[in-house]
Amino acid sequence: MINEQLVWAIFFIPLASFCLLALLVRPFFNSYSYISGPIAIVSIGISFILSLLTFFEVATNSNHNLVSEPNSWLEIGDFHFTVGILMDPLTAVMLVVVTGVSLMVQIYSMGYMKPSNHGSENAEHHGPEELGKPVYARYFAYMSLFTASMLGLVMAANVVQLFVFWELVGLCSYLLIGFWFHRPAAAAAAKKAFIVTRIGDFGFLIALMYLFFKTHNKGDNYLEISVINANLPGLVDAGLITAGALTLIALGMFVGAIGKSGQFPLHTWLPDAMEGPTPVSALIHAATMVTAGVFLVARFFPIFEHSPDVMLIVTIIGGVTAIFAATMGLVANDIKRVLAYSTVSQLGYMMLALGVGAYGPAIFHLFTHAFFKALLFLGSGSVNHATGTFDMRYMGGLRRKMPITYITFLIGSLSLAGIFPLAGFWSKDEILLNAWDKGDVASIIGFSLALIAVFMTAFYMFRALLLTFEGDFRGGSDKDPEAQAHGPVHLTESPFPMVLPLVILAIPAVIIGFLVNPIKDFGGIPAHWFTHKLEHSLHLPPPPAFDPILAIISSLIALLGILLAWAMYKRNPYLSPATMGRVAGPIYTLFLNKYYVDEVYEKFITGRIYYNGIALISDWIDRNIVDRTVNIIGWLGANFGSLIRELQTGQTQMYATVTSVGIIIIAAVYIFGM
Amino acid sequence: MTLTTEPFAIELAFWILSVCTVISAIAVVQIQDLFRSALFLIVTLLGVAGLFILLGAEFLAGVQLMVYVGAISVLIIFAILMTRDLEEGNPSHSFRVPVAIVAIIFILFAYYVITQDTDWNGRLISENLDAEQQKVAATVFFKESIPYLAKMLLTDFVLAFEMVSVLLLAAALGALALVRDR
Amino acid sequence: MNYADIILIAPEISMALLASIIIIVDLFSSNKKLLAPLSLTGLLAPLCFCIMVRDNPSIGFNGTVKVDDFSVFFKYVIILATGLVILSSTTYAKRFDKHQGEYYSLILLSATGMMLLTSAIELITIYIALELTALPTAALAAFIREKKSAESGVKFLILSAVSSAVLLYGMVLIYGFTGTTYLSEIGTVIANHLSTSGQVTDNGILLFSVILITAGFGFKISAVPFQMWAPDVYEGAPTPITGFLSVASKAAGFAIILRILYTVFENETLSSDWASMMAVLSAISMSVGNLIAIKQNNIKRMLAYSTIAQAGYIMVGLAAMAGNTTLNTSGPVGILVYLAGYTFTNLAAFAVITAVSEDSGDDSIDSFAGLIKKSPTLAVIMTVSMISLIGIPPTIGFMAKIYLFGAAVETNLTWLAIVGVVNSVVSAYYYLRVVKTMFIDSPDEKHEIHPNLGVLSASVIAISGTVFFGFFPKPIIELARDAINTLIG
Amino acid sequence: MEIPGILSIAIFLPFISAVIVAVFLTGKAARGFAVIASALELVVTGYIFVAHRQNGYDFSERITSWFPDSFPVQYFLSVDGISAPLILLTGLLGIVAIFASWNITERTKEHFMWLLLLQGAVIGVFTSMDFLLFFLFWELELIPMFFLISIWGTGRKEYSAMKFLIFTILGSAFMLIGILVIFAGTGTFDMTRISEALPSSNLIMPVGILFLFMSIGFAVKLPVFPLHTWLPDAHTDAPTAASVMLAGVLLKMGGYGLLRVSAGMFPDQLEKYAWVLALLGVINIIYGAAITIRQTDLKRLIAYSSVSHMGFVLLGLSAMGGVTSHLAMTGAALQMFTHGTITGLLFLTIGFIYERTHTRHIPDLGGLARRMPIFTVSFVVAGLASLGLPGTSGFVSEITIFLGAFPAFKLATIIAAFGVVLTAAYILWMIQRSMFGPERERFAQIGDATAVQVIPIGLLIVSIIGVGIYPAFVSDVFTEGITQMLNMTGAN
Amino acid sequence: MTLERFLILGAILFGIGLYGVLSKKHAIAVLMSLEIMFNGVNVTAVALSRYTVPYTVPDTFVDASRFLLTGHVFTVFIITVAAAEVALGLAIIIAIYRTRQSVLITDAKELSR
Repeated sequence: MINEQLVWAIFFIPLASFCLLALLVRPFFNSYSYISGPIAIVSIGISFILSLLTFFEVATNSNHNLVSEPNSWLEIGDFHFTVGILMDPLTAVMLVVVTGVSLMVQIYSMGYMKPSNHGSENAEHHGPEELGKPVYARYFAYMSLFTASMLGLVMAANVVQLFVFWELVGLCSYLLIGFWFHRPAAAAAAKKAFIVTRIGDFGFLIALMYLFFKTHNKGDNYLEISVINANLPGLVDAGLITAGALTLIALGMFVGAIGKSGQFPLHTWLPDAMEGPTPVSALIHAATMVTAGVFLVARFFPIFEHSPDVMLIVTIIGGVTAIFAATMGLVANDIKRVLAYSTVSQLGYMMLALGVGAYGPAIFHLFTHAFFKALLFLGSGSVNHATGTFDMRYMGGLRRKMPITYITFLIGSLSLAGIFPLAGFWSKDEILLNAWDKGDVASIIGFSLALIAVFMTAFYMFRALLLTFEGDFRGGSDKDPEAQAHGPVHLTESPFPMVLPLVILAIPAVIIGFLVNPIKDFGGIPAHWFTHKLEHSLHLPPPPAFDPILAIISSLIALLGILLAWAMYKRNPYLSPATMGRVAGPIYTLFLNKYYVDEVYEKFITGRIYYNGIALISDWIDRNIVDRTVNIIGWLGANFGSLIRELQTGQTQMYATVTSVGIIIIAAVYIFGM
Repeated sequence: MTLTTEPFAIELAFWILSVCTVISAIAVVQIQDLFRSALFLIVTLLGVAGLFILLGAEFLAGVQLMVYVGAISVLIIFAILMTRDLEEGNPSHSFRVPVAIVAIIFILFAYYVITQDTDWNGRLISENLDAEQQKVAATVFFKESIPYLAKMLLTDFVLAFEMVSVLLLAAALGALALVRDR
Repeated sequence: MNYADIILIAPEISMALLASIIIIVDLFSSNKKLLAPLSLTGLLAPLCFCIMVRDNPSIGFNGTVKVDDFSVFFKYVIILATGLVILSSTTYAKRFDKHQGEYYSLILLSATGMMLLTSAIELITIYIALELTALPTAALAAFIREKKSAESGVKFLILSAVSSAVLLYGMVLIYGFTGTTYLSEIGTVIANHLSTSGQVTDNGILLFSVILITAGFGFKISAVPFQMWAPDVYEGAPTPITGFLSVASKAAGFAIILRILYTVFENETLSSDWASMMAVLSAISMSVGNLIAIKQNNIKRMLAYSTIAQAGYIMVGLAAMAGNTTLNTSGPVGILVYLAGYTFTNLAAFAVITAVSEDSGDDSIDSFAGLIKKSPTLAVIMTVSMISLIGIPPTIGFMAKIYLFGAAVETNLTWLAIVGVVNSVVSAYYYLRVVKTMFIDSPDEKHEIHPNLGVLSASVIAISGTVFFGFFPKPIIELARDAINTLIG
Repeated sequence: MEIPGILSIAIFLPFISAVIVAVFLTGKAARGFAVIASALELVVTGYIFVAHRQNGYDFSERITSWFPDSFPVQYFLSVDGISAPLILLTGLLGIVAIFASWNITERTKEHFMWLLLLQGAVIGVFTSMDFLLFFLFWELELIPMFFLISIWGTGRKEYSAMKFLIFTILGSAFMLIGILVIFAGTGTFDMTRISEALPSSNLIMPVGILFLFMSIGFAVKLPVFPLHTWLPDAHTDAPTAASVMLAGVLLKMGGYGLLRVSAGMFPDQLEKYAWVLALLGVINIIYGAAITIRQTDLKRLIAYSSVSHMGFVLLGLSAMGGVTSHLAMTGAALQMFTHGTITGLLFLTIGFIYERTHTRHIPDLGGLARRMPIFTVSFVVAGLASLGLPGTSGFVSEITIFLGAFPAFKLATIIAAFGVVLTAAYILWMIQRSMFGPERERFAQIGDATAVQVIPIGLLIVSIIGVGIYPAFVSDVFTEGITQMLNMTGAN
Repeated sequence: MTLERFLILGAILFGIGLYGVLSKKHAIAVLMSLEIMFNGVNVTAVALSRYTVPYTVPDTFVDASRFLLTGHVFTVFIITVAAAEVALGLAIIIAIYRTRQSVLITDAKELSR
């Protein structure tokens, strides 16, 4: 029932929405910009429905993969770059995640971004009054473009096509982070996001070049993803390319993934990206785009599988990132930043999972995470809507004012913390199980780091929850010294378009863990149906059986974290945060300053080494050596004549003398010279 | 008279004339009084006329006397007298020494080329003509030089001859135009 | 001397007669306005005679002149130059008041000498023609009789006399060595001599005289190191005369040099020596001329230095004559094309300079400031002329340079071609300075310049030639090729 | 239908229009006429491109009797896959430049005259198949550009104009020698025959030197480090239209020359010295990008970015002879086309912004996005295209160059690919500093693009995005041309 | 030896004249020196005419005999031209004298560099 055209439509409908909004509504019908939201929502809604249909088609199809005929995009000589659709379970899952979360976020945005939401201003926007409407159309145009690009990314059948959309989602991220371009911080964050991810893309690009270099003469079109996955490992086995080459390709791709998914050491852009509108953070920087890195590794999993070295690196990076980000989340005061660190940390989990070979669990976590993290972000937006600030130090006591927000946020937090039986519990547990089960040194290290991260996650999430919703209200944007750019305080529950997505998203945050991938056959759903489906064609070793002990241990650790948070942030804490800060001392400072990584990057590498180093020297060389040489040559040319000109004294006899001497010299040369 | 042997008297005359010519030429360029150096120029020109006679060119000697000594020198002296009120004498440049060196080098150069670097034997009448031919040549030089010269001027070089008159016209025109009234 | 001989030099005769007629008219008529038109119309006579004699080329006057395509080519150039100079003198000459007749007839007489020079194939005739070329120009240089002009005249006269003494000395020596003054016979003797002795070593006098003759003609074409006179004389002389000197007398000089080269030095050994000397002098000439020109503020002086450089370019063609075993023709063809083009280009420039200096009263480059506003026509003409002098298309200057440098490359003188093109770049700097001044600098006072008909038509004709032959150089090239072919025989 | 003489029309239409503008028209009439003429020219060039693309017409025109047989210069025009897109580019940027000059008030008609002359000359360069004719147009283009910079420029305009001119003439001087040497060796100026004739001809200089001579002229134009310093000055001080033409078209003459002559006629030499090309390419890319970030003048910044971007052309050419040379060289050619439109748009936008703000000093700008949404969009689109974002034409050329050049020079390509990161850095930094941030008081009154200014911006954006989405439109033609060339040289 | 000594004499005269031309400040002195140079050339010409054989020896010497006097012809023309030159030179000197009140050629240096 689902055919190629309809799959294409999943991609093209949001794109059409973008074109409509960007080329027609924004420039010509800006006064009717309120139609932008519905246009975007309807288009994405259609996509969502089609995606669901596709998902079920793929889920029920024994063939698993629907590969379309590639369409030629660019042919140069013998080289063909094609575009097509690669439809396998991974794609299908991603389609659902992307369209689903996107749909929710768009609905949410209808309320969140609405110019006439309350008074003449929306929550985050304090610009000149006439600017409300343009923002609306522009916003939904970008969002549509993003959705389209993301869909294009997950559907790509060709690695170049994938790279194209890979970059395009980066563009949308750039545009949306910098959505409030009049705020220097937003503009800077947008730029940072783009450049840092570009460093990752540089790795991806090299992988691409290397891949092409190694395979362009090997018959098949090795730019097709299906061909790569099916044949490339075989080439290594056949000795046609070296294992090192494969490793390099995988490594390059992983560098791309590091950049996109905010893994250490390229994670710095993601917290800063919170300068974008909150729905954007929910969609792009939590649920979808940042998972593209994970998706990429998953997409080329056969390659990674054949490169144990890279798998090791993936494991380590994943584990390190998981805990590294979590530590920073412990001390952040901005609620969105807490969530952002949490996102980085959870992405680390997914990488870890991939690193230990747990392909299915990684995607499973991606799947569950998308929903509850989007929920959390939207919740933080809702909070912001009321308080006008994101700084948790100026919040508090919102539980009664905003019950729905509170409950959904609580669900999300519990899910994220991995509390039984919410979605997060199941997916995280799978990862820990796999890491433990793999049992080599790296996996155990990763496992340990992840386990510690579980504790931290629970702690910071409940820290955030308690600071935001419990206790007394601490003034919101009225008190926040940095809140000039934020909205006014009006402590009521958010409007319907914002609450609805919260409620809807809370449902999957609870149920999809068990329902989608139950540990036992459950009401017609086979055990581990989800992961099995995903891993079907990969011939992975059978997954380890559910280990209740491990589950209990991890749950206990999570509860411990919650307990500690409660102890520190309840109304009359047993442990005052300030005391803890003093006790932790330098570590606290280190966490608060994000390990000084930003400083190293911005001040040292960018500033000292590049801007005031290489660039300065190059500029100096250009001005003072290259250009000056030219000028000196010019000056010499212009002034050398003056020397000869000295002979031109105006004395007739001088001239005759010169001539005579000239004659004598010539004569001497010719008569004595021969 | 033959073309091969030189009587001693002629030899002597050559030396006297050439020494006189050279010395007076040097005087022309060295004497501090312009008027006197003009007179020495006349001596030089006369010396050259004498040399012409030695070389069997009586007609040229005559021309030399009439054109140079008679006309040019007088013209020069007139010019000197016209501009005499300046009392500038006949000074030399400050860089006369290097110039002298240049001139001496030139002379030495010419000397080297003429005597050392060139084989004249293949070109000399005395070496290359038989007696009969030398007799013809002697006739041309010493007996019939003026008719021969006239013939040449009016046949072979008639164009140059005519052109010289145009040249003189041009010179006269130019000179007249330049000394015109203000 | 017979009728055929007279016909042979009918162009020269008519030119000389024209000069006489001008004097006579000048003597009996008080209307000086007639003189220029009369001279111009009169020029048609030599022109017609040129066309006439072109059809039956021959040697005349007992072997002293040879009229062939080669000399006719130069005669065209000289008549053209003379006409343009006269045309652009129409206003200028008014300052000579009663003596305009002398002015025009001296130009014509000098042109007579030049035309004769292109035909002369005998040393004495050459010498007389050369003097006939030089003496009137000396008088013309001094013609304004104010300080600069008189100084320029005396410098020209003395230096040209010295150079002709040197030339004469060389001629006399070569006459003595070969026993003849006829170029073709000199060539034969030298060839015989060299074929028997096999080398030049014991014929020092031959080399010496060649060098002296080179020096004499080098003066004429203002090649380094015989160029010193040019800037001073060019600056001081009346502007049209400067143009005349830089174009016509240079063309005549090159004509006779080519003639001598082809008739005398057909021998391989000597001509390759000659060529290498020319190559070196050429390189030095262009470099010196261009480098000094950069610093000049007087436009005539600047063009004087540029003339030295241009002589250097043309000498590339001389150097390129003998690189191969047989005398190469594309070098000389290039020279002819270049000279023709240079005539158009440079005279256009001088016509404009005449008009501008007439207006501003001095010759500084600054007086060209804002010319585009004062007189767009003149500015455009000057610009095209400068572009042609640099050698940028679509001008004849470009085509001619291509031809010359191409000849150099063909004869393995690539280094010289490189020196040449680099020099062209250097020259762009100062030529464009003029252009820049005209187009960008603002004038001190803003009034329009209306050049009179004579100057205007001179410049327009000259520039039309520059551009037309820039697009379609074929006629000139073919004419030049015919000329060189007859020269080779 | 193959229209005869269309190439001559393409060349002489601007010339004749220029003459008409110069002689008969003034002020707004001149402007209007120039617009019509350049629109016609766009139609003509568009026709040439499309007809070549669809039907493979080469529109050869040949007059052999122009020069004497001994010096066989011909009037020989033709179009192939390498030149057809560049001709289209010239037509496109020609009309853009006219629109860019819309508000010129000083010496209006002269301005349009020079622009039209320039356009005609450049088209002449791209269509000439006779070496001397090629050189003729090559030099001819200098004069209009010299005047455009030195009359309507800003800052040290005279210095810059002179510098531009002297550099270019110096380069082309060597090229001239090269042409003459080739002629001396092969006896022909016919570019289509030289590549066959060269190997068997008796050259008077080592072919390596000849190759160097030919390439220097193009290297100056491209420009290649260290011959690039004319470019920042010329760009900075040129008026908008001149900058557009300079960056958009004139630099491409260098690339075109490298492709057509250095690669097409001296394949062996190019392969031999490919490492030099790769090295210089990398230096251009990295060094240019590094300098860029220090610039505070918008135009100077873009000028250096051109240096950087033209490095990719070199890199693409350096892959000649390798198995992926088709790809790399097509990439290089594409890069020329795309850079033409992209940098054209950047300069155009900067020019328009300058017209309103009277400054190009980046620290003085900022917060313009609110006031000028259209300019911001065009600036951002151009900037993103410049940093090689997919969906824009910049990406296509860069990725093809990378993929093509990597097998030949791995390290160089990797370093060059890192240049993409640097490009992103300076472009985004520039956009951020000049357009974004809080609105400034002193820009409160300035307005956005006028309808007339939207036309050129729109044209260029359409071409940038259009080629980005459907690159085959241009690349097919380039591919055909390059394949033909490579087959002819026997390199593949 | 006889030819050579005339030639050397001519060269010496030429050299002395050259020295005079190059070193004398007075314009008229320069003209006089020029005449010495021309005289040097004349001596050379006549001597060469007297001592060397004309071209076409030995086949048709009788025909060629009239060319024995070519040097003389040369000299005649040189003398004539020199006269014209001097006349013009003096005219220019007079002109320059009128403008500058000086006949020193070294004073005429307004045109320089």
